[in-house]
Amino acid sequence: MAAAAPPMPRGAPAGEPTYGDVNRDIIKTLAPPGKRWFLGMAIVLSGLAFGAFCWALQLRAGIGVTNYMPPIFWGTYITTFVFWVGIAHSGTLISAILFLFRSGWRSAVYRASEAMTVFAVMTAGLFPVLHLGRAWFAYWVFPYPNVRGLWANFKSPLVWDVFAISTYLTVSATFLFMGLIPDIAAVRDQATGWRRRVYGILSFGWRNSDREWHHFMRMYLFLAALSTPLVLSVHSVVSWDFAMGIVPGWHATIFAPYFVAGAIFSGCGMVITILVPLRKLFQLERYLRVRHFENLAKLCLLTSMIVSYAYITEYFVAWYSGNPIERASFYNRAFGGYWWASWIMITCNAFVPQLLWFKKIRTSIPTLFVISLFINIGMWFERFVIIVTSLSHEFEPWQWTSAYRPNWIELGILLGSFCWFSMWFLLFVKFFPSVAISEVKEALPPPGREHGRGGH
Amino acid sequence: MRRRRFLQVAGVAGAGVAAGCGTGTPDHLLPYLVPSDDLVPGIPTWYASTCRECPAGCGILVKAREGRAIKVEGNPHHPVNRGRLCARGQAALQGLYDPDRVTQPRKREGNVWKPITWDDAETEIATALGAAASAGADRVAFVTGAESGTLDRFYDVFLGAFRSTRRLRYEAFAFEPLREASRLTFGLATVPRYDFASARYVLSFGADFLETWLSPTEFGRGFASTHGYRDGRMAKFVAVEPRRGMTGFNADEWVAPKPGTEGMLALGIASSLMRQGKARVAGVDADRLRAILARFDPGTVAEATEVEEAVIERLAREFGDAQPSLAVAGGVAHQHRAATQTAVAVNLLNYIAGNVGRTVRFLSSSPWERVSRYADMRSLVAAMNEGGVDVALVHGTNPAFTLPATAGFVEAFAKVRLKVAFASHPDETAELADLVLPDHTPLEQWGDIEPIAGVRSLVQPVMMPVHDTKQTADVLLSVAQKAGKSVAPAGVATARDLLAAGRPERDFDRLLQAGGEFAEAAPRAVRLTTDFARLGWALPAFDGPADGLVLLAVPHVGLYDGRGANKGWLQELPDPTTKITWQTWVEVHPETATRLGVRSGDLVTVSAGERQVEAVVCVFPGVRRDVVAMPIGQGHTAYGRLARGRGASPLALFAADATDPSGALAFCQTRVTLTRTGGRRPLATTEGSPRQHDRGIARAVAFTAIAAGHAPEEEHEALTESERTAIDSAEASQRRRAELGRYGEDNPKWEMAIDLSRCTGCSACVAACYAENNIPVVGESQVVRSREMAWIRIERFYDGFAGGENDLPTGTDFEVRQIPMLCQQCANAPCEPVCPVYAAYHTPDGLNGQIYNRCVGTRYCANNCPYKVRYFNWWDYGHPASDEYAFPGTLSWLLNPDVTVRTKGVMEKCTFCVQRIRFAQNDARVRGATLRDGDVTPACAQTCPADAITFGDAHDPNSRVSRKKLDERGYHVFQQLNTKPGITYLRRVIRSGEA
Amino acid sequence: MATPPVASMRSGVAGVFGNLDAALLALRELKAHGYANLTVYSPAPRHEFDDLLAKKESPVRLFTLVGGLTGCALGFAYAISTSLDWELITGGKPIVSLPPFVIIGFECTILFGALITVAGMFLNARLPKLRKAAGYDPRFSNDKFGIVAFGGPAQVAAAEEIMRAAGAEEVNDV
Amino acid sequence: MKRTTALIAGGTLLLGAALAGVAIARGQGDQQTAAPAPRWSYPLPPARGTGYSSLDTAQPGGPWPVLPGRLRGPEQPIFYRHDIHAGQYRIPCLYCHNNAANSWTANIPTVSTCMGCHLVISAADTAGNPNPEIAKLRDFAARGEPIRWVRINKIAEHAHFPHMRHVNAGLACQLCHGNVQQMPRVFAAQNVNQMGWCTNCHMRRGITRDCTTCHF
Repeated sequence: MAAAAPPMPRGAPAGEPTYGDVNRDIIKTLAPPGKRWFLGMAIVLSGLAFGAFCWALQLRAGIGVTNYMPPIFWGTYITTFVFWVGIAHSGTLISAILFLFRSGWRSAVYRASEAMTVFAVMTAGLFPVLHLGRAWFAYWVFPYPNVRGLWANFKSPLVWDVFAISTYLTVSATFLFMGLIPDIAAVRDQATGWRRRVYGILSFGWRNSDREWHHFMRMYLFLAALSTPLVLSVHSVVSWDFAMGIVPGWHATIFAPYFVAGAIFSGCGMVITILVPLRKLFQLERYLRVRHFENLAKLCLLTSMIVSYAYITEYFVAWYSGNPIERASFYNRAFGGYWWASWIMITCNAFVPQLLWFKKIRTSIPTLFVISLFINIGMWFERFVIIVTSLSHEFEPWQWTSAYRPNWIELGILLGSFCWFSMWFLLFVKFFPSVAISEVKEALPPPGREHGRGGH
Repeated sequence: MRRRRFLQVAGVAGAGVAAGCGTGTPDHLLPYLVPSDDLVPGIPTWYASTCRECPAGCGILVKAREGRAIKVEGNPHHPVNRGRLCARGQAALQGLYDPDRVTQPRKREGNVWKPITWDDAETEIATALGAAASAGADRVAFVTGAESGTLDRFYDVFLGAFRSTRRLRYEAFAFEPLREASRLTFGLATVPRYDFASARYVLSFGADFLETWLSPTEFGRGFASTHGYRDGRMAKFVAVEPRRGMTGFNADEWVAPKPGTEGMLALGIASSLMRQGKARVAGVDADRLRAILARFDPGTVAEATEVEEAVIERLAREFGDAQPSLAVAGGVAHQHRAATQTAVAVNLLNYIAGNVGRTVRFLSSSPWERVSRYADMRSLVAAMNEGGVDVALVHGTNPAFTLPATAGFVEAFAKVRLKVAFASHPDETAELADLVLPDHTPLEQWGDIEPIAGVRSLVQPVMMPVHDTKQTADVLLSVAQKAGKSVAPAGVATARDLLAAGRPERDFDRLLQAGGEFAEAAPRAVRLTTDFARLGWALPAFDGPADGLVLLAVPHVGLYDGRGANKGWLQELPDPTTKITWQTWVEVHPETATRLGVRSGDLVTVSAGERQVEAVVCVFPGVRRDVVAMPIGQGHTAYGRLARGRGASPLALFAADATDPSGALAFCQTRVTLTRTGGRRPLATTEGSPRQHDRGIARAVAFTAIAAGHAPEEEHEALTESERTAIDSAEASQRRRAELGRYGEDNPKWEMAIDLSRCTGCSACVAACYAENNIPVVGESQVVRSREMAWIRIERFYDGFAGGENDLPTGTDFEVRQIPMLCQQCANAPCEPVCPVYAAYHTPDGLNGQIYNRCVGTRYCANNCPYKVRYFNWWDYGHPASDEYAFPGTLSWLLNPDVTVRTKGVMEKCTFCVQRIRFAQNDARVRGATLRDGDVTPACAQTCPADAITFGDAHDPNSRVSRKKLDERGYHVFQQLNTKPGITYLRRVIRSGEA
Repeated sequence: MATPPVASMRSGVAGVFGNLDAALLALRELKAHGYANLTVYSPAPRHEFDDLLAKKESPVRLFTLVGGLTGCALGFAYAISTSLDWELITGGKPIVSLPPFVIIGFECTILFGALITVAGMFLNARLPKLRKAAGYDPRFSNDKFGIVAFGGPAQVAAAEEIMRAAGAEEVNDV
Repeated sequence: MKRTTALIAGGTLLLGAALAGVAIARGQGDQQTAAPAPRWSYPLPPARGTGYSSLDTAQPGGPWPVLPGRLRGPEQPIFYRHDIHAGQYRIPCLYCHNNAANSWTANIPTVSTCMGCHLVISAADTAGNPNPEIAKLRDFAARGEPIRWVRINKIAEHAHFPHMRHVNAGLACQLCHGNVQQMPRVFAAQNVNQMGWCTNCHMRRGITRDCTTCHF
């Protein structure tokens, strides 16, 4: 570990850090955790235990322990599934798409975002299993050779989902880990004892040699290039879980881009939500600068506008289609039994982000943090609205209801999912550099040129 | 046919274990001791018997597998029901396997029940009877339900042996006004045979003839055959009643007179009929009638009844023109203090229209003649109060529940020295008894009844008794022997011996096989008498404040007089009118509800003076503004886990001395006030929106239009040329794909046609489906969450009135559209492709297969089903260890071993009774035969009293279903979704306005 | 960093540079002097080194291509063959419905493409490296650049000269 | 450069193969309904090994087949030897399990069926005492008590198996139940709940594999 470094002054960051500063400051975040970390971990683990308890009850008695009521066969779990998949997306956007676009500002925030992606997909992946009536047979959706001679139905959007989510998890985890290799090597070189050995293994013996960098950069570029269509496809596939249904309110061609924009929107919101405390606790103000937050805020504003446009389009198309069932569904969405959910969604996703037009707000970290929380809530409700209100008001009027509300079991599992996610994140920030060391260095003027031109 | 000692083949009966994996515990196989001729494991045996769930006496066939009865169906040769059965009949099995049955004889000692041996019990009764007989005459009372036939006569003989004639055949719904009216008009205190099938016009003055009135299955069949549209013909049905119940829902027109004035309206119609010159009476009768009816000119009647003059005139005209027509009255709900007058008025109306002898026929006798009157019960109560009864035997009836509390039965009964209940179930009366001698349920009994004069319908046990029970007649025979009395010919030791007495065994066996002797007696001619002239024609009085709401106590379609309350299928059967399950509600007109400030789901206290009960408000457009209605049947204090403490009984509001001229208890006697308690209880209703929002689900067509040859108009605007071309070419390009859902022509394609003009909404199909397909009963709390599992449901929409999309009708001019909704077995099923594991797929014979054991429970199929006919196992209903086990105790014995019991977390739905299809196919293949049309009938179609459901192979152009599909009234629900459903609905035809 | 044991025959020298320009100068000089067996260590990827070393295009991209194509083919083949193995019609759709299979094909393309790309990088970059690299200094992952030159004794000596001249902070034997 | 070419060629080849596979597969899909599936006789399960008697020397009336070293299957209330009844004496399966030919379930013979023969046959020893197992049977019959046989083959309750169709199609009972005629004590020769085993046979014989044939 690095020797004790002079503490960073709080408040406004000093000028551009040097290579050495980067190493020192970032590796410092891996220092043995303090009380606060353990307290956080304790909270997170107890929340997770509660979620696990709820799931155990559900496994034992059946999905009946939830408050699901036909025709609302999907509710909190699928809402939360889509929410977490959506969260995952901005991570890949920032790490892969902005990489391809050579947006230099991404380097400071991408590691945390990419980690968020992986953990969000890990969280999301739990929900399709959680919501199954017979979760213990979840493996049947994988087309594996079996004694029955049965395979999976590749025409089912849920099988597409299986492929999309598992590919996404594999590729984004790979992408995260590949990006980590040089940094792990840097940590290894600062570490001693067993840590050095462990990081040595994890770094695969990375030496920063020209050959390694040469192939690494190619690989990284292609991974980014593959991740970009992947990230677009994953949320499209998730949207097709709904759009392939005939449920009015689901069956819309706009769904893929609408969901992707929403996903990035929610993801950016979540990145802000995570980075603000991270920056504060690890004193990374020199690396996570206001500029970065402002860019994220701009991205939020952009995607918020896309999402709002999608809302308007949905209603417009419902009206313009002349399809009375579609119209009724959307009328019900805004003014029916779930009007409150719809208006929470619209307020949080369309109205509140409009504040980001003001530079003052964009550059105020506390305000951004609050707005990001609104975005998170709004995007959860967006999925709730799409799933629950559409199902509550389908073709058959005899089967309409608006009595469904999540109950404590569902909310317990929702809470558990946040804790599960946080647990992984807390572990990550203590074991791996949550800001990309080599990439930040790459963006900085190299030693000897500090007073020359800037990086990019 | 003697049931040999059987032993269960283990495992076959173990259908209780759900779709899952093998069990770890070793199973044992117990073979029979002796091979049985009529018992092949795996092959069902059918026993003919008679349904005893109500006094109608329908013939049944009971399917037994490995010695256990698993399904009840109508006996196709039986003259009452012709193979059909109502929901109550279907649920007879749940009485048999009721887990709360009395399992062994027991004796009250203080406040606890002690088991007692049969021998001791019989000795005790014999001693008490002997003592009573020596103490004097008529000191023994024997109360049974409606009985007829051999055992009925035996009971009288038995009672006679102990010097008593206190024999009551007590029924809560005894239709006394009908009997009294027949006596007053025709001199015969009987109930005539009503022939709905030949009536061309039906006027019902509050007779719920499709629900509980006399013989609903028989009438439902007859009504559907005449009111169902066929080849340009159909009868018209007008319901004249202050509350439009399920029967009224089938009416082409609802006329809602002020409560109590139905009789007056009938007289007004009769009067108009006379004046219009359409009367078919002549001579003295005509003059006399004219004199009586003169007072009832349309103007006067209109004022009293609040029915417009023009309507009265029109009804009279239509009623007179349609020949023959039929008017009926005497429904229990409308049995007010002048009920006899209503029945007399209707008799006169029938007489004037010339229906007597045609649609109203008097046979030599009717089982109803022998049913005791309310007055008899009251005198028994008085006698018991005075200590004039030493021994009371109660069998097959529950007066402690069905009599109003004010009748004082409970208190009087307590004064009887020895009270013996021959009861299968621990009902309220049995709870009061000293000795409870568990009786066989009707499915374990011997007996014969005479539902129609000349028809001897046999009752025979269909399986070994479930518990240590004994048939009442057997007990009585043995008691008589112990008391040293001779009550039966020598050699007769059992009820069976009584029945078979004097017949060669082979002859009797043949009779049992057929279910009885069905030689209906010829009708006899009747003449009008003058007895009715004494009636004062005063309108009935109602107790309570003048501004109160008249309370109608309505017999429940499922629970009848309360006897169905411990049967899960009947509790969970949505009431056909309100669609409420499990609860006691009070129906309030929408405008009255607004006035009172109550909403559906509000708890209210319904009070009639001091007496009050609590109920949930159900805002319902089928009652007049000045009327509220409550169902009879709940409010048990005993009777079993499902019945006890559930809801309330409107009978608790009644004064026992409010009677009509026939002496019958007035079920419609009081005005009540509703007061909000402030609490709410979500209605356990299966109704979502009561309006169909122009979605063309339950469609109808006007009779005038279709009879004039106009095809039913399409629901959408005509297509333009270019739209047509686009659709055609799209369809052409899709044809090959579309065929995929149909497979080849060499496979059958199972389809169904449902004629909505026949469907009455009686919900017998729902109960039949529960019985056939092992559908779990989920309970009130789950129904509140819409988690009921009924694979077939009857949707009920209000339509045909001016008002907003979400409004309830407030006038009387609305149509009720009812439609059975079940899996449509779509050829392009939206549910199938979304299943990740192929649990939902299309079978080669056109079914929408659902493989329970493959289902992982994603529930996407249910989301994607536009008809919403997929049901999810939210809990482990099929596992005995589960808290939600739906088949506790002996109830699991009624599980159909041919149908998998579903485990938690899997989706299920209507399969068109695929087990029946596969059984028929296998059977045909083994016999080397081919399936013929009609060889396979799903449970719903089999039981439908209205014969509204036709099932068969649509690839066979000559099958009934293929021909029905081509009917001009045919349509598919949500046709625009291109799901290509396998169910074709035939529009209901409504004959409103001038006919 | 401990100095390496003195050897009579040293196979190479490692220059440690605290300044990018110095390292670049040294590298340029070494290249100009015909040194081929050079290894450059850099804490962050610097394209300036690549320009000087004039490397061939990395073959990793071929791995991506082959992986992607394989994945695509496997995805389609899997979906089609399993559908045909037990023909079950759902929703009146053809047994082999290509549009939905495109998604399977696509996801497999990405999955195989990505994994084989990573494998390609590992192969080409000779990772994982289990042994210590000659001349590597932990500072190379911090803020120092390193150039290691191998050769005969004369070459090595000359290289050391060049490095020192260019401004190497240290030159260590390997 | 050579490597590059090879890689590209390989990739193209794979893709081409996949596309060709698609084409062939689609063609097959169309023909599948027309072409009759070949009849294929399934091999009978093994008849040698643990738990089987050898019947080579056992003749009716002769000495009983020699018991194998180790018996398989659960112990039954009566040591009823199928290898003697069905093997040595060649009593047809359907003689006792007659319902297999006309019902979905095959029956276990009633006690009276057993007694039909064993009223007379007692396999008495030299002292004239009946064989102890037969004595047990006679005791059961005398007491009027059914014999609690331990079930060997049990198909899961979500599958419905029509015995009569299979028997009437002429399939040997041994196909599923194993060579019972060589089993002194019956054991499950096949896991009858292995769905692939059912469907393979159906597929090879060209019988429907529709799910609702068995699952409903």
